[in-house]
Amino acid sequence: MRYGLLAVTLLSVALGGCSEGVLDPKGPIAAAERLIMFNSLGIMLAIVIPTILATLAVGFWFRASNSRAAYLPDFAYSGRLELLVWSIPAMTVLLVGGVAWVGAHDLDPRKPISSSVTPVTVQVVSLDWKWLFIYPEQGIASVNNLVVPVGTPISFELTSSSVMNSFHAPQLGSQIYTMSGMVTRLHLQADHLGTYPGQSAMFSGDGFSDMRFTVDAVTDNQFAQWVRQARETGPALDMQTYAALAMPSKAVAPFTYRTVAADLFSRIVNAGMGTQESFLPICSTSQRAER
Amino acid sequence: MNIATTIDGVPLEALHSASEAGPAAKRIVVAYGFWIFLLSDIVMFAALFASYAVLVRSTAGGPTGAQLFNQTTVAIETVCLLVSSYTCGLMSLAINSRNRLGTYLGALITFALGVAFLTLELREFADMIAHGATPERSAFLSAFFTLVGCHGLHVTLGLVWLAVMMVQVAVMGFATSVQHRLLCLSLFWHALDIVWVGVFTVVYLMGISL
Amino acid sequence: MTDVRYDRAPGDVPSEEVQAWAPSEALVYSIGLLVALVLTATSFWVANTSMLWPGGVGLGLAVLAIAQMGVHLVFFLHLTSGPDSTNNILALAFGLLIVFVVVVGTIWIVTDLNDNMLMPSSDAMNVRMQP
Amino acid sequence: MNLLGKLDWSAIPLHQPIIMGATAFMGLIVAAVLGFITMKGAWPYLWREWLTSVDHKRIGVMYCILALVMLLRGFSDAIMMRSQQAVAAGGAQGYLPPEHFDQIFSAHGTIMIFFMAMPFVVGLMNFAVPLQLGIRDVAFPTLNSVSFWLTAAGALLINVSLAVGEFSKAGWWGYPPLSELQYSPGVGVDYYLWSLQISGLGTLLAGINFVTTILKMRAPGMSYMRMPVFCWTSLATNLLIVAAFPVLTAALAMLLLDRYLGFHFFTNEAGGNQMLYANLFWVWGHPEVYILVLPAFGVFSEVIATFSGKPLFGYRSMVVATMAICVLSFFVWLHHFFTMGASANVNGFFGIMSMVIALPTGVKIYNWLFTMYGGRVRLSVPVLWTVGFMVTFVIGGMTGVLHAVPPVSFQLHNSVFLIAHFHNVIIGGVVFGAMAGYTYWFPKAFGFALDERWGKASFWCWLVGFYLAFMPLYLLGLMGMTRRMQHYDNPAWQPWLIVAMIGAIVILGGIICQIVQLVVSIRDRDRLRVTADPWNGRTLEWSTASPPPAWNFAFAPNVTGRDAFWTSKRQEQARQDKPAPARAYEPIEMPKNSATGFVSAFFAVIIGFSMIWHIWWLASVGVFGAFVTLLAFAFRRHPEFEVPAEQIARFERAQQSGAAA
Ligand code: HEA
Ligand code: HEA
Ligand code: CUA
Ligand SMILES: [Cu+2]
Repeated sequence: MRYGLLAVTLLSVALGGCSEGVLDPKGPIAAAERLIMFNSLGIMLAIVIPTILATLAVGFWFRASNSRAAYLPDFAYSGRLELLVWSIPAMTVLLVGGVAWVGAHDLDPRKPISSSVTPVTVQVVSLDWKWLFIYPEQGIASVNNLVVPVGTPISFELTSSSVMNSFHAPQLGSQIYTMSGMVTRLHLQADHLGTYPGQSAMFSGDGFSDMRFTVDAVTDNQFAQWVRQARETGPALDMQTYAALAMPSKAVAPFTYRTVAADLFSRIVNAGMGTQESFLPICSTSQRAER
Repeated sequence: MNIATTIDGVPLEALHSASEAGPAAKRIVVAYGFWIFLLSDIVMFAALFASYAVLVRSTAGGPTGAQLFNQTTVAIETVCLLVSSYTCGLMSLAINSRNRLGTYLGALITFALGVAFLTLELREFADMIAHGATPERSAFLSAFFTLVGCHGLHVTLGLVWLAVMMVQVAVMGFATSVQHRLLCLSLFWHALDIVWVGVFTVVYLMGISL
Repeated sequence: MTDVRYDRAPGDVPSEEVQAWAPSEALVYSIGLLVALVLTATSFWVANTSMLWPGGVGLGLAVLAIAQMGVHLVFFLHLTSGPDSTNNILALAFGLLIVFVVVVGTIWIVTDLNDNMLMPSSDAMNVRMQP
Repeated sequence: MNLLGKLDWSAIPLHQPIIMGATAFMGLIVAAVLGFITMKGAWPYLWREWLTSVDHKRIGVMYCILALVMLLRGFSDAIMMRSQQAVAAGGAQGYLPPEHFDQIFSAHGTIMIFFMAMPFVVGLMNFAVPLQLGIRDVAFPTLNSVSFWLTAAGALLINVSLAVGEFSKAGWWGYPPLSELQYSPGVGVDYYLWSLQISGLGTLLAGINFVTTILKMRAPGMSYMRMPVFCWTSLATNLLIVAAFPVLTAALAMLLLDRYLGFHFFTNEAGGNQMLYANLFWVWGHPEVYILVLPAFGVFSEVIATFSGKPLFGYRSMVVATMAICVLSFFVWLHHFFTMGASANVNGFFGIMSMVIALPTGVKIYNWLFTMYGGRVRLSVPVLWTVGFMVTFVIGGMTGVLHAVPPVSFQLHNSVFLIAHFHNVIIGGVVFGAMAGYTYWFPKAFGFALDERWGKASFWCWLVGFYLAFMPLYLLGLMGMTRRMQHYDNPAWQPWLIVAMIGAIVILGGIICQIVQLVVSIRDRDRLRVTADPWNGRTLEWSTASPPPAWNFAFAPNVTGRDAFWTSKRQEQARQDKPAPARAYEPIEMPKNSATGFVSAFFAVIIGFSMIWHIWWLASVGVFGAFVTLLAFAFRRHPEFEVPAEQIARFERAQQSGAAA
């Protein structure tokens, strides 16, 4: 346990200066996940640390050169120990397993966050290699910059224009894959004002490392203002501009679209399903072919 | 029931338990090894079946199984394969009694039935492709051609193997190694039949009735 | 190598002496063929008749197929539950377990995923998932 | 019609200095080795005694050599990744452009798993299992040689991709649609697919061979409950190979069909389903990690019992645990894609099943612990690897269980925390196990031991290097760093990545120590010469000469108890009489050498290479050649030869007088 404390101290020192990542949650989902992680870790450390210490101690004490150690050449079976050896890990597994089961249900990405505030819907499209965020209720869209009102549940619908990606803003919580022709669901919420990094967590090709976005958690007023501003500036997102956007490009600086074609998201999804009505000759092929 | 108390007239207690008797005879080792191979092959088919089951509805607006499959062909194919399994069994009996003529005869009929099966299957494929139902048309058709085609490929390999074995019988007679291989071949042939039961049930019959 | 009798190769025809009481091998094969043909015919009938409750047809076909596979194993592959075949049966059981896990697991997982990937608002996804 | 398919001069990356440098370096080494062999006139010897050998011991040694060479290749990839990430912070791009970096991590993962870890454990099994079972060879010796050469063929192909064309840039999983023709039009993914298909076939055949050997070929008296634990874990591993590899074969074949014939299994169009590939890949992928680690568990079991001078504690529960892991490993695969969007019930089920594996694994740890308890533990090199493993693996296993909690995986999936987890279990488990087995059985294979001091130095470098290289990754993962990053923004990560690079360099020190150890030991082999039983062993391999004769045992050993050799040593002591009365030696039938394996692998390389480059005619030549090779094998008249009794008697006499002297 002393070592456990030491480890925890070291860990906190190491992370003290750092203000990002999984250990610094800014929303209820990420906070719950961190708690679950610490709890599971604690449960397991309670058995793992003694195991490590015992291994070292037994190995050291019974070294051949130690004449004080007992020699029990026939000690090869003990029913009592066997039982102990099977049941202690079993208890641990039972405990952590329970956490896993309850956690999987409580934090199911599909499950809406219960709140009195009406949620904001954001449709996410992963493109080669940038993120498109469509705000259907506001009728605007934004690239590589997700702006959300603080304290409001965000309901995500996610898809991909080409290959698989994973939408992940560690300080808000769960990631989820984006896949062409399919819609995944995710519910997150930011509780603190601030700007948080986001990324793709599923390798998607040459521009992957630049496939970052920022999450701006702002007040309701600021959000409304941002929406107003967006409505006034930037290009319109229709089929043509979307086709241009879908062409592969790296490290795109954030910008916004003033309007969005009403059914754009579902048409992107349908295009990915390869049905006849597919509307876009999106050919990222030629751009990807390098030789 | 007898078998549980004596083996070849020797009471069980007098024998070593199999697990302590030392290395098994070559025939057993060979056949057992092949048995393990067959099981692994069946696991591969399991993956193909699972993929088919998952993709069966992904027709992408293209033709469905119910529109494509012809039950009469499938029924004839099934009978061909079943009877060939039977003649293959009779062939192994002929081999056990060192009966060359019987062996050749059994092999010939088995071969002919196998060819008949393949011809029918290829005609079915050609027909579908002619109607635009190619494997490139939809995920469903990809899975269909792969699953059924993989079985057909196995049948083809079985036929080649059978032909080679007949040459071996002609050249080397019923040498032990030849016998072992023939035993494996008949195992292979029967296993193909078992896979086919899965194919006609899952692909064709469930395809038209569900 | 020691000669071991207490063990049998899969698919092997048991030696003549032990099986003196048993039906001749050709007869075994013939019975197998007959039963298999009957089962096949039943399967085709089940798939085509309108006399059966449609909901049960799939299940019926599956049971018939499993029965037929069993017939093949017993009559053509000469699998028995005798002590001389323990290893063969164990290997088969392991294989079947894996087949079961792969097929059922895959169908379970991918269907569940498919169901979760539909468009929340429109029915567009149905185009893809259900013909 | 182009006779050479897609192949032309542009396939050779002349404009990329790093690749060309690496290629030239490898070419030089190969040329030097080949030149050395030619100079020594060793080709006939090599061909007779090694390349066409069907002796399981020789094949085992060749597997290990292949593994060690591939370790070097995999390691150079690792060093490149570590140094790239150490510098590419903020706006910096480092020295590896993305298209190069992407090939490196894909190649590193593929090579390490398939061509380093797999050959290593298969090699150890090849060497030790027949000896431990007290038999002359595996069930199908020629097939064994085919297996090895097919693995080598796959390894060759994947290394050819360095010089001709490119390697896959889709990671070691090759997830579609990224790996589909549309998004990876080059030949890289084809290299990946064909080298895995070819070596996978070899692995599958090896699995069949070993299952049959272990179940049907044990020495008289060796009942299941008397088998050494290494044989048990090998049985479990090979059952997993036989059951899991066909699924990988099927999945890769579907991807091949997509790429070559325009099928739509996993494409974005026409109803393809990319989730199906992920599913099938991990149906194989999770059992694969136990395929790797179970033989290592077996090695540790042998080592810890031998060097503690005690029987293994809890043999029965060890066996039960092994088989439990074997079966359970097929019920957990979804834990690799908790974040794909399955329902909570599905995620919860697979999460719990994953944790259940911690139970039998834990039992193993405690049994090793109690084996040391009350023992006289000689702290020599194999034991150091074992204790190092026990400490390290428990940490890696714990972070694995952490990943198995779905909400935790939602955050840590694909982070470098995951990278740390699996290097923690693979290096701490598989590589340490391979090293322990290598040191443990080396004297048996070559008749002289490895130098202890260099071995200890190597161990400490590896241990310290490992912690330095991968503990920072745990932290970085928590700080939100995801995997496969060619460069990154956050400057706070850089110090830790530099530490990680230093760790990799310390590991390099360990590798160098190991190479020095090998050289020093060969130089001092007369000093290090050992008898048949240098460690006071417990299992049958220590009852025959070091190195063992081609026929392993002059007489089939008669096994009367667990720890067969130990039991018989004790009985002899008790009897206190002269060596057992001399028995008349009998001639022994042995399989003849065969070029089948080498030649069929040659054709496999031709098939693979020409398929990759779409040279259809050459592929048909390859298929035809392989078929003819098989025919030639089938029509062999006298596949066996007899070792005369006098030769055996002479060997045994020389052995005894050598031991007496
Ligand atoms: C040899 C290889 C090996 C081994 C042995 C393991 C062992 C385990 N692994 Fe690991 N794993 C990998 C190799 C391995 N893994 C690889 C290569 C990947 C990633 C591939 C990729 O994405 O590229 C991976 C990824 C991976 C994931 C996916 C993470 C993600 O993608 O998000 C998960 C999730 O559950 C996981 C879990 C486990 C578990 C529960 C074990 C368990 O078996 C561990 C059991 C052991 C112990 C727990 C320690 C000893 C036990 C005790 C002392 C008893 C008491 C303790 C407890 C009860 C907690 N592994
Ligand atoms: C068996 C598996 C294995 C092993 C041993 C290793 C070993 C190492 N790995 Fe590897 N790694 C993987 C499997 C493995 N890795 C996989 C599957 C991936 C994922 C790929 C993907 O993303 O698709 C990965 C990814 C991966 C990454 C990418 C991380 C990212 O995506 O951001 C990095 C980064 O540095 C890394 C580093 C290392 C290092 C420093 C080692 C070092 O520990 C290297 C150690 C050196 C050796 C193992 C060789 C030493 C020994 C000898 C040469 C023997 C000497 C000779 C005699 C005895 C005669 N690994
Ligand atoms: Cu996933 Cu439709
Ligand atoms: Cu896993």
